[in-house]
Amino acid sequence: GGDKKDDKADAAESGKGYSGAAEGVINASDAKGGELKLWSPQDVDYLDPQRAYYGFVWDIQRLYVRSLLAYDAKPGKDGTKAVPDLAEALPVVTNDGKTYTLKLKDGVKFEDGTPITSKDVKYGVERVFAQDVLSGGPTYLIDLLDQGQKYPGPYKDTDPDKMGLKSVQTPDDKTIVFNLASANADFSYLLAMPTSSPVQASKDTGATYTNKPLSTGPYKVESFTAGKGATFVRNENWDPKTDPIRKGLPDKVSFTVTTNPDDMDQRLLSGDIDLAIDGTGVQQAAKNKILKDANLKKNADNPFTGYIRYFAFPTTVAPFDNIECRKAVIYAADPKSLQTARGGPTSGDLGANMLPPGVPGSDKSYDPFGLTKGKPQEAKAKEALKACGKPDGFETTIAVRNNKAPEVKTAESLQASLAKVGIKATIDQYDGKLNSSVIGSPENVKKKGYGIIVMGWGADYNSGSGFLQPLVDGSFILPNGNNNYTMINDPEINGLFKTAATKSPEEAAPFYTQINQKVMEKALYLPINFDKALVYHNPRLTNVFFNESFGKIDLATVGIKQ
Amino acid sequence: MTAPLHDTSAETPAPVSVADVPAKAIEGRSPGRIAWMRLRRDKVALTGGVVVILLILVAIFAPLIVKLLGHDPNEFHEDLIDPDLGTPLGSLGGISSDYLLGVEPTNGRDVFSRIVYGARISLIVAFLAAFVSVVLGSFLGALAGFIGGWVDGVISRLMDLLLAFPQLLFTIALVSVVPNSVWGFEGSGVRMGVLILVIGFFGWPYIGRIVRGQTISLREREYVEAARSLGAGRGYILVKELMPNLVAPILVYTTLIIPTNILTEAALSFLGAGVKPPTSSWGKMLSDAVPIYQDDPMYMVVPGMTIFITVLAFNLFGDGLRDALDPKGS
Amino acid sequence: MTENQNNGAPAFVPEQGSPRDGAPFLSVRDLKVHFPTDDGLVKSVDGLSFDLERGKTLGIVGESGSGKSVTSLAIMGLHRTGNARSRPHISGEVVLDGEELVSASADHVRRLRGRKMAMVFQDPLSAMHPYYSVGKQIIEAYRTHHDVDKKTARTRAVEMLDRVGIPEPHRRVDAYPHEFSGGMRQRAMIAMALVNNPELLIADEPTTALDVTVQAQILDLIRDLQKEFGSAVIMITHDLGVVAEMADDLLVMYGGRCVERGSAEKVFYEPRHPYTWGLLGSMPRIDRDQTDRLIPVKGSPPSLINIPSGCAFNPRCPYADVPKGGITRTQRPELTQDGSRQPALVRLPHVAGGADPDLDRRDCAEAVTDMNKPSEPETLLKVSGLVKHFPINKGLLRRQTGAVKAVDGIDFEVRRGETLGVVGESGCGKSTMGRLITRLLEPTGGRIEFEGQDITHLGVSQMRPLRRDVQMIFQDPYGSLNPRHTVGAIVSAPFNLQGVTPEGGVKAEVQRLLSLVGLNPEHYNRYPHEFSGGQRQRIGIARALALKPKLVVADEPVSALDVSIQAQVVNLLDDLQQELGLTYVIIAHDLSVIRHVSDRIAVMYLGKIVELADRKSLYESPMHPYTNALLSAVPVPDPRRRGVKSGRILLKGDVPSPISPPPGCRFHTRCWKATEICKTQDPPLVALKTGHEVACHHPENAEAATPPASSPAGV
Amino acid sequence: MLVYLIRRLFNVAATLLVVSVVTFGIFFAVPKLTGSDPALMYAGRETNETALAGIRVKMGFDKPISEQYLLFVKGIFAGRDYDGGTGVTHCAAPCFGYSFKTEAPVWQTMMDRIPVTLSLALGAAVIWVLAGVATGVVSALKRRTAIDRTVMVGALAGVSLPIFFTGMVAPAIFVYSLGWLDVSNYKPLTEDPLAWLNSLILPWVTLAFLFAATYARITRATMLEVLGEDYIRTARAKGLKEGVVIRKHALRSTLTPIVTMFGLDLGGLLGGAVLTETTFNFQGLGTAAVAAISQGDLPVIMGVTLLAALFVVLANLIVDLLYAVIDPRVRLT
Ligand SMILES: Nc1ncnc2c1ncn2[C@@H]1O[C@H](COP(=O)(O)OP(=O)(O)OP(=O)(O)O)[C@@H](O)[C@H]1O
Ligand SMILES: Nc1ncnc2c1ncn2[C@@H]1O[C@H](COP(=O)(O)OP(=O)(O)OP(=O)(O)O)[C@@H](O)[C@H]1O
Ligand SMILES: [Mg+2]
Ligand SMILES: [Mg+2]
Repeated sequence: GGDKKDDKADAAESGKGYSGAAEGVINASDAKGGELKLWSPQDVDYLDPQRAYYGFVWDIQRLYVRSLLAYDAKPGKDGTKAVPDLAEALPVVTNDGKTYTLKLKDGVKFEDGTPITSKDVKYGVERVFAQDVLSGGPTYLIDLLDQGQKYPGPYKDTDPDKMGLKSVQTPDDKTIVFNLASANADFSYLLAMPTSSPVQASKDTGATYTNKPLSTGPYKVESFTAGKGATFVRNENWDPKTDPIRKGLPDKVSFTVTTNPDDMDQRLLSGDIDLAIDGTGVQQAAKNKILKDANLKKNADNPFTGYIRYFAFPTTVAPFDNIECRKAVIYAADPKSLQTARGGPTSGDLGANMLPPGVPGSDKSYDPFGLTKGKPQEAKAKEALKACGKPDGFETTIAVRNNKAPEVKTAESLQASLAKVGIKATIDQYDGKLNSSVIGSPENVKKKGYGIIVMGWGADYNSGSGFLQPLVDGSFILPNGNNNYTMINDPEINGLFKTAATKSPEEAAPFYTQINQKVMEKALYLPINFDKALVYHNPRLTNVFFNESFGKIDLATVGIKQ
Repeated sequence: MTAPLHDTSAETPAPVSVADVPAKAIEGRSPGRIAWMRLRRDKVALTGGVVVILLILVAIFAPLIVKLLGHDPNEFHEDLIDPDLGTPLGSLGGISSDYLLGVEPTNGRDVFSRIVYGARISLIVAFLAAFVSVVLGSFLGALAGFIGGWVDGVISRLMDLLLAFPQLLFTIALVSVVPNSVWGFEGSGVRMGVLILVIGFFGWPYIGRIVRGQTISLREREYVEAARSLGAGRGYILVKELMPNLVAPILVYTTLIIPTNILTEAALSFLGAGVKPPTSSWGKMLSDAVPIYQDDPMYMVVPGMTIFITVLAFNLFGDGLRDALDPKGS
Repeated sequence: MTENQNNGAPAFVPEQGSPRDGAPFLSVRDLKVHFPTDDGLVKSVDGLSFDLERGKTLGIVGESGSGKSVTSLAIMGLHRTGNARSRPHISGEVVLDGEELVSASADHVRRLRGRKMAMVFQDPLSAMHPYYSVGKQIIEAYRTHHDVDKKTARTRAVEMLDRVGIPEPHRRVDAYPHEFSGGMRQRAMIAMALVNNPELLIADEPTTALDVTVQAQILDLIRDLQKEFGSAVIMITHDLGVVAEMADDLLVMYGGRCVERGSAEKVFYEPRHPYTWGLLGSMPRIDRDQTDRLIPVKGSPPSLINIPSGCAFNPRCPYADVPKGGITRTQRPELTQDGSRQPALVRLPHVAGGADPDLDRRDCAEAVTDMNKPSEPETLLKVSGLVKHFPINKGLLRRQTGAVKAVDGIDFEVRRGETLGVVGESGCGKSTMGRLITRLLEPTGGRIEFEGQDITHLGVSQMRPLRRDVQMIFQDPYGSLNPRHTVGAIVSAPFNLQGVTPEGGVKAEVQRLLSLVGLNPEHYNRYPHEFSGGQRQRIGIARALALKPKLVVADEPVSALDVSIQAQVVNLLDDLQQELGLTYVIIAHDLSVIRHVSDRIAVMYLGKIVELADRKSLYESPMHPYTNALLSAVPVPDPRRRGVKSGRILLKGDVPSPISPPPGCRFHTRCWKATEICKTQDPPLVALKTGHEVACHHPENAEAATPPASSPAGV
Repeated sequence: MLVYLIRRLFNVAATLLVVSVVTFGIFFAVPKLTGSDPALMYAGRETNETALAGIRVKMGFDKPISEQYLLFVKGIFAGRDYDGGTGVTHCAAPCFGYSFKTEAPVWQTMMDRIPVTLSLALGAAVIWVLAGVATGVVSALKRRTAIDRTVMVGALAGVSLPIFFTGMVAPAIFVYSLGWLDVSNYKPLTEDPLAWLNSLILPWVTLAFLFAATYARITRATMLEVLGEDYIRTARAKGLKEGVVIRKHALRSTLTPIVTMFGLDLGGLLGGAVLTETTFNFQGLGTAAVAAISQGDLPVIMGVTLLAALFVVLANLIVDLLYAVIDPRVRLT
């Protein structure tokens, strides 16, 4: 689910690719040295690899966390591919796609010099299961690997070696075998997540591990203070020869949490600091400065963040059980207005469907409702209303998080547009921190009569299932923390997901195109935006490019001009 | 008996002693009338008063005014906004003959109508919260001061306690705790109700203290004693003897608590605990202006100055009223 | 100056017959002090002239607002300090020891202030800074004019405190003003004024806030110090008794002008101005058993903004229409000097012929009535063993640790139709007693019977019917009327509260009452603030009489009023008693007033009655030493008796605290006759002769008394 | 005196007790009644039952509310242990628990933020007292002159301007238009005194402007009253220079109500200058509280509320003690 990565993303408004970092590498260089100064208005959630969920933390973790696989440090589509990192090669998939076997490289070590074994990887995976202690991170591994065992995590493990998770085997110190219950083409992506990184059992400090996680990458954590920042220095036990992805150019990387984003922007523009690593883009004041100044503009990028902004129409709430009423809302909306509400073109392209660019199977031009024309279609809306049996409109409630200003603004925009066709929408701002129990509870949605829900979504990993399944697969409906707000449970769509799971990413893509179309035809969503951010970087940075897997400048290679 | 020796009134211009002069005006000049006369001479306070009345009229006739001079406050006009920058097209925040105070950045709503409608929120919240504070404060303050003893003890402690609470924080917290719909009421109405109750509730100890102090000092006056010596009970003394004398301080305090409430409401809206969108509110406009004020200063200036002028007007009027009602004043 | 009537030369004829050579020490010529206010120009002082020699005392008398204080402040140059905007216009001359002060630089005058001329103010509590110790304030005064170190100055301060009779000056020098009693504060004020040996001392009502006994101490002190320092003294007061005792010369002010000036004796014995007669006539006198009416000055003092053209006194003057010397009402009479009298006695030309003996008392004749008191008096109110203790709560748990024994066991009775006067020093429990018998306070002990009914512990509702019969008149004419009620509402409140509808309706009855007390019934709808002090007091009286009460308790009914107004009110009370057969309990600290109004008098000391006797007996042969001391302390408005008065008894110290009154006889700590028995045994109140009870082990004038055969408990 | 102090301290404790019970009740009990779960707030984001159960046990949310309150109080005085499954975390006294959001000890958070609020409040206080009292005195002395009118109009304007507006206008003028100052975040004094000063000047002036206006008004009114007192006339009658009369006699009395007000204002501000901190983006107690409220970070809300209340009641107490020092007539009983 993208909700967590997206926590801060909304504060950003964004533009167009001005220079190449969104398309290619700029300032390619191998020069070493210097201090890379990263700032962020948002603190890291956890440095602990099993607990981190913020996108920018995953980016930072490229400095000190290695997992079996990792996204390649390449611009464009290549960056979305998982390639071997600690593993010698891509997994060997056998048993009808249900068994994944990997071998570790030689010479990979923890920062204390201990060689990394397959047990350490398994232990890392097991830590994910200890949600009672180590909450916060993604739990896909539990879903796939628990297989009814109810494994409680290593702290409550009865196995003397704490190696009680049955579905993962370590026949020797180099080999690790994952046994899935059913085929899953996305498993490689999960292996590329920091959750699958090794942790030395003897060095595990449980909940406090986040303060000093043991490094496996080019840098190690020198200091970390919650709310303030961290510094990373070179890890002498990292062998660049084992690492085809990371360059490890700066001598030192500092991460500073600021509370004043405008101050941060100013430092950024003046060259004091290198990068706002949260990746949500500059604030309005700096944005306008950049857009007005060609010199600044050339150091700025306006990449897709991988997010989509949308309204969802729960079909359990009347009259949204009627497709015509849903269509009426879609037609009545003013896409341009919605885009402006989010911050204008720099904040995203008008979105017409539910698969953002970059996700395999997406088609940006697919526009069944003519949304990219950017105009409200009142006549069609009225027609739809008539067809729905509510020619004079109806009343409904828009649910919106109170802590996301642009979402509130889009809700207001929609409200204003709907009013023109006679639909009276009330805006209900709920406590954004509680969304898993407010809009995440179908029962509550029904009770409150939320006919329209404003949300944003980004995938944790770059596949059509990673993106779409939680939103539209009926089997993903949960009593709490639900993301399938429309409550669609269509056997056909569910079936398509099942089939796609057994295919390779390339083969699966057309299935997702199809799912996307099915969903759009049902008029379940009103997409607002394919999200973009206006990101400025210090011109002294080298090897700058956006990794599409994170939607952020890839820290694995960034260096400083000497 | 003591009739004047000589009736000198014919020749003596305005002697101080009324007894010696046959009554020309039988009607006495009540303290209220005197205050009003004094107030009428205070041009500054009158100006404040006129502005206050204008504001109230604006709030009452908001729909009419907007119909005549503005646009629907919730209508978007993106065509007036620079899509990249989000700022209004045109200079000075898009001020034009059509949009008297410009338009909102991002969505182009008519600032003028939003200010006009915002006056409703500000004034309703401020007045009703003042009403709550004044009713609670006068009642409990008078009770504490008049009865004394343990009643006073309990009420005074309560006031101390409330004053020890970090009020703004508590108000924000309470406002955000209260759910959206209460007893069938929904939306902005509920939020306003909560704002009124909470602001009003935290405001009463201030007036409570004043009224209590006044009551204690009035209680010792000889005319209270006189009433008692005529057989008056507590109720009579409180209602007939004390209350009329408490009216002046209460009135003054009311006019002075209203601007405070306006500021509090604006501050709460500013901090995100005010009324809900799309209802317009001055404080909300200011907080919306924060990220963009370097590019669109007008959007900050308009609500800021509106709040300023409103609060100033109430303060001027309240100050003048206080001077006019001050028994020591000349 | 745009005063057309006054632009000529100073009307004052320079004195030719001044006994001394050269210029006088202080010479004030045509002094004018005008305050510009929003309502107009307030001419507080409007052409005042006088002289004063070293070693002499000038008394300035006049009603409230006549400009006495403003004059003294003008001499001191104190109008010129502070904010420029609120400064008055001052013109004329003030020549002090050859130096003209009005035109001198402000800083020069400041240097003289406190050194050459000093001032003592009326209220010593508010006149001293509450945050600085008494010593500090004296030291500051000294060091301002003397370049000495703090130690020397402190020694000087202690010396001065000693000189003015503060006990233990070494210790008390560090005390704060609020820790001093009123008398001590005034002494400290005097010490502060005299610390630089000023040649001119101005005392503005230095004793008005004090008890008679303390007043006597202070007056003595000023006199002694004047002798010692040889300073010139200006004594400002409205109390003719005080001037008679102190002043060599006298200046009578009215409406910002001098209306009469001369030696004290001349002014007292040969007053020329009707206002001076009025003042003298309004005064109840301690030395005379005055059964006839007081002769009040009609009306109230003038507004200083619109001073009537002509003589300012004109509207109140009984002679205004008597043509004399061709002067019309609108002409302002000038001061003239009567060459035959030394020093100058100035008078009004149109009464140059002297007081008309017929006019003098022309409105009294009808008022001189026989006091037809019932011969066989029946008891209306009986009080026995009445006690009121106010608890003092202290400590962590606020437990009662003591009590103010405000009233501590008193017995008396009030007979129908009589007036019982209650006197005593401040704090002796008079008011508490009054509020007890009207049941505004709950007695701690004892018994109160009204018309034979025990009312000691009746509740509010049980008392209500009785409230008709017992009424109260209050001291403060400002505080006792609710400013938000009309006069009509105030006077009709008794009817509403008691649910009584008088014949002819409430309004008619209220109007009848208003005219009864001498107010215009048309003023029914006016508010209290539109009335003068005397008129307000009448409203209070009307309210008290509304229900035709049997007993009226009046707590200091006239002490807040000017003498002339006081006389009006006293007369009114007299008349009403006559007319309505009222019974009064009148509480006052002024023995002269009490003598004038009472049939019997109770003297209180520290919560006890020490003497209770009929008027004649008490004033002529007081038995209790305290009564004696009180009576002797009252200044008599008769300059001739100043020298003769030998028997003055000066009481030492202050009244002890009612929280822990002295054991035995409470007066023994201040009594010159006290013996051992007084310290241990509390003397009971016994009738030593008929109608004369006293609580003393060593009563005076006892030889004249025929001790009752038995019953030492008395009646 | 001692008795007085004991009683007052008892009052302070009682007030804090009630404040804590009410706050605890509102923020812990009420959500429970309305069905939202503190564990959910703690977890904050998408979460699962295992994680929630873990949180409940660790934070003690499974216990009855009264017991939770007692644990909370115990934590403040004696410290508290949290059993997090992997071992016991001890939170030393004074323990206000751990932030739901940052998981940092609340006490630590507050201690981190106190210097910010302290710098802001104290600096502004110095300015506003000096400026407010001085202008008030001048205004009173120059009563009804042009100076007086100007000052009073300015003061009234100051009282009527919302600080979140001046807080925006001031940087707009001084930073962006005139360029006299840099906009900057709070810098600790210990790190760089100059940067500290630079970062604080605008907030100080903005905050001080608001209060100075009030103080000028009150000072003027009190001063005028005091100047009419008899003892001022006495001081002049002694021949004191006007300056001495004003300084030693008039000002001294004028300051008494000012001291009271000052104590209470400062006490209130020390609990967090919410609006100023928000406007200037200072991470003080005020912003901590606001953020905590919007994030449902209950332990931080509790902590800051109690701390703020403590400041207020202590300020009250100190003011009363000070009063007795200033005014010898006041007896503490
Ligand atoms: N600062 C002032 N501004 C305006 N009027 C003033 C001022 N000071 C005094 N007056 C007026 O001057 C008149 C004389 O006042 P003053 O104090 O001299 O009277 P007084 O004879 O001392 O009376 P009292 O016996 O009551 O002390 C009064 O009417 C008073 O109202
Ligand atoms: N309500 C009260 N509580 C405590 N003490 C009181 C109260 N009322 C009066 N006292 C005290 O009782 C004593 C007698 O007071 P009371 O007012 O009767 O004196 P008084 O003779 O009328 O004096 P004065 O002449 O000053 O009016 C005084 O010491 C006073 O302080
Ligand atoms: Mg006077
Ligand atoms: Mg009394």
